Amino acid sequence: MSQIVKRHIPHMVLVAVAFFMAGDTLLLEKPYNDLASSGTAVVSIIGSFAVLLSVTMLSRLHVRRVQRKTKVIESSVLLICMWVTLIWGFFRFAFQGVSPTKEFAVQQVFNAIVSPGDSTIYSILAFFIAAAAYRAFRARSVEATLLLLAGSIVMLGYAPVGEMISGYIPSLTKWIMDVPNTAGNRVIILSGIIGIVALYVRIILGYERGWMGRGD
Amino acid sequence: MGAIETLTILAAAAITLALFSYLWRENLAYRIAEHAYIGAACGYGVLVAAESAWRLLEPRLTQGLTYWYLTAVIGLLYLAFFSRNYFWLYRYPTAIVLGSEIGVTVARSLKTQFLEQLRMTATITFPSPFPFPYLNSAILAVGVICALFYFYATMEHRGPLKYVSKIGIYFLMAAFGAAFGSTVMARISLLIGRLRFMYFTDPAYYLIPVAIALLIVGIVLDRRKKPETA
Amino acid sequence: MATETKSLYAKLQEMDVRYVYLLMLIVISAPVLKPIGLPLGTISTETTRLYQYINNLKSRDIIVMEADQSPAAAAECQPAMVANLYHAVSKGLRVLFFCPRTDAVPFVEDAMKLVLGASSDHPNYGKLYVNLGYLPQGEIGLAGLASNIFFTNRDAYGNDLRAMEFFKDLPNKNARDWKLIIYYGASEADHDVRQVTDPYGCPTGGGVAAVLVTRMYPYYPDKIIGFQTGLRGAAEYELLVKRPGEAAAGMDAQSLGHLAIVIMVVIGNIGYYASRKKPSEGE
Amino acid sequence: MQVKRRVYITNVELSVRSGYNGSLMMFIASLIIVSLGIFLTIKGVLKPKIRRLAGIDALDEMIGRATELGRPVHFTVGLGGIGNPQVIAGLSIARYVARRCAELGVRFLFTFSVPSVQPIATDLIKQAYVEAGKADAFSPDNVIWLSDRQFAFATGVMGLVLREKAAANMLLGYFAAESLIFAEAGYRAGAMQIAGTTNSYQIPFFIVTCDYTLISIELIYAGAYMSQEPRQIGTILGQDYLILIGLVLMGVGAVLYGLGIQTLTAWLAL
Repeated sequence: MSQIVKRHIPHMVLVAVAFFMAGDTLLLEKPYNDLASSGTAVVSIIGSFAVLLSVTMLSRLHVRRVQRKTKVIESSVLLICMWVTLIWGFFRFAFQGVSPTKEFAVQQVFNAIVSPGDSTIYSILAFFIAAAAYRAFRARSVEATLLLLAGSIVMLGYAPVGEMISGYIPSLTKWIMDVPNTAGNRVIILSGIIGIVALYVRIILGYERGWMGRGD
Repeated sequence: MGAIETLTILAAAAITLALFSYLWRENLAYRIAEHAYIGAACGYGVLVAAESAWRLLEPRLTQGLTYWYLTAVIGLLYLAFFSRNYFWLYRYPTAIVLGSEIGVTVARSLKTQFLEQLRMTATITFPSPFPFPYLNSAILAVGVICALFYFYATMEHRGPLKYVSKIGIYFLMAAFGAAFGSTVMARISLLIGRLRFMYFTDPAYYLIPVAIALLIVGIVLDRRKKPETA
Repeated sequence: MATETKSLYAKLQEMDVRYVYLLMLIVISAPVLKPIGLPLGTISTETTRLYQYINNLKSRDIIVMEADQSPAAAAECQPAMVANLYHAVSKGLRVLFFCPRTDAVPFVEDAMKLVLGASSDHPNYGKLYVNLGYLPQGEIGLAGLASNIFFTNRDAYGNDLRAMEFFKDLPNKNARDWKLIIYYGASEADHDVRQVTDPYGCPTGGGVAAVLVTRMYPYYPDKIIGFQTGLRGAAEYELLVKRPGEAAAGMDAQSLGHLAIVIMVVIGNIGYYASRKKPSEGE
Repeated sequence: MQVKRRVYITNVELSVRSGYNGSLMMFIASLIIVSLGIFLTIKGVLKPKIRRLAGIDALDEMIGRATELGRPVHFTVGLGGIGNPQVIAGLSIARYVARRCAELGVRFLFTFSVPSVQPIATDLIKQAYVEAGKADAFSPDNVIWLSDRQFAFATGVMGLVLREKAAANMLLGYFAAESLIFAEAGYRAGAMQIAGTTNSYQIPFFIVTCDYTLISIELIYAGAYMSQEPRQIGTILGQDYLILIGLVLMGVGAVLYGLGIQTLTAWLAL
């Protein structure tokens, strides 16, 4: 009995939902498509509840750190930044109907911390990529040499300086992008979808149980 | 410009510098900025998620479709995870989310990512200035076929097949090199954007010294502390 | 045993990455502070094709701009959006904006203010330009918009779409009326091809982060008619519409940065070969 | 304008979305083909031998090194939610790694970005500890949600890997621009690294910076490869049949197209 409720019914729910949504993409029947479009709304609503779990776990982790007096400053900064934003934004949204994306204080937090954080971490990549290129672009084998050559030519080809070095670099770049690059990317796309189909069949048939967590 | 805006820009500059300080080494200023960033991003993210879920739910509830409250009930099943005996209830929302993803992705991707890709490989001719467009199409088709064969898993790649998969991996590597090169461009553009902010934003130029001072304080504090155990 | 040259090569091999970081900072900062003004060179086919496509559209044709740039990616995509909008405005096209992510909303405002001088209070707003604002649920939202142009009912400022002149003379009220959808952002443009190009035949264009271009080529030129490659593509487009802006100014730093990396790669390889050959000769 | 094509299934009439006829057939066909692969393997008709995946074979070595150094193992599935196939593939590898870590007494740190991964991951890792007989060594604090915002997550991982001095850094799942941030942090922490994703424009960074890389499909079938169960191996056989179909369609299609016969290519666009 317990096995049925714990394992088999969730699995059947998964299979039913999967075929239902696949049918919506492929078929054109008005009432069916309308039902499926409500279905996607249901899924989005359900999915967003998982955040409760994670906020609880994250808060618990950092409250414990503060209690144990390890990394007190960092953890309290995190808790304050999270809960002040959350409580104020939620209060304004739930009781005064102000959308969090338009709420002044929440927007200031966004502009002062989140947005510069995003762009800084993104731009730190410029340093990392230079270091990775310097460290790892070595002509060790034919494969590595091809990687290195294609990378360097494309790099030069995209910057105005490439054309100043040699008139052939831009057209060589274009050829690399048009032919080997298209081929390589197409294969990654193709092989990805083939693997994914096989994985999904595995899930539908119930062999892959990673998504169910523990064994019982 | 109001005091709050100035303060915002000061905070933004401080966060930028503190996060950049990671490049030198992991330090207290970085850790504080990191935790502030994670905290604020979580708070903001949860608010946005809550709002968009409510925007989906609200119009249905105002129409009197009260059974839509069931979605909230199913969503709350995630919290059963904290229970010792009923933890398995979380599998129901998971099954619904995963199932819908499977259905949507597979059916759509089979067209765009499988059939259309096959067709375009077989037919493409380039709108480009190169001589021999058909030669390039042929090279492309050979490349795709060889590289796809590289992923054929249940057969040893021996004899002539070894060369096929070798050619395939060469094409893949050239593609990866191209991706690397073009990404370098992307990253440098972003850095340019960030440096512009640091150099040219209105109050930033006189606030930067303040931010640098904060950073130095952070580093000094960090130096005075004993190195942490792993 | 350890000669002077060998230790230099070995040093080059094991150089602290922080020197690389410092070099990059200097090389990129210098031209940002003091531009050199290198010429841009040949304009790529991808950008030209997009330009020509937009240039051949008739006045009042509809193009849709999908702003998906996060604050992080905006440095690359925003200049392209501004340049395209400028071109569309000068051609008298109708432009419909929407954003699949919340933090892209301000960038649409910025672009409209920069090009038109005003956003919702511009006299042609509602006639030629409509901003739908945030469209939730990503791909599913786009599918909804493509099948029914009144999907959201209201624009970003709460005005009723059905009352707007913009939508008066549309025959199909779906993506068949669109002439082009341009994606600005740093994730895959596959979903536009899936939801708009394949079902409705409206081609896709792009002003994408350069990371993404390799992913655009498998669909180019059939589904994606042309695109701008990051900041360089934007600079090219600025040149085509004769309106030099932010992107053109960034290309100097781009050039020096790339050159520095390539030189470092070359030095690294020389070091690698030199330090590898030495022991084998000794044996 | 919309051309409706009709499909008759007994007496139910269904209209297929225009342009999706090929997909419908391919959808049904791929289900049948993969099932065929499984059937043939379970019945023992074919005994497919899977090509070695160097990265997966090296997992034990990486965990062993972490044991010797007394430093933790870090594993992340990246940005994807539970609906993402790459995350599911990553989780089935995580289960194995967690069990080995529990057996050898190495700390196992797991990070993820989308909250829906939380219950599954915690449960899975707990179970792995139970299987290793070390149930009390499991701490839910080692399964860490950092943020669902891409770069906040990346900052968190970057800090964590360097602070904890991870000896092995395993990046198996869905990654976008933060791939290089993780790999670079792992390098600076002196970790051995393995990475895998199907995201074509992030693979180059993994190839350049990591010791082992699982490219695209290799990540997806790694779980089946490790399990060695015939029915899981069977799906690999099935997926190879799909590859074979792709190869044949492309090859024949290109030759026919070159000869001026466009029937097959037109049929693919159906």
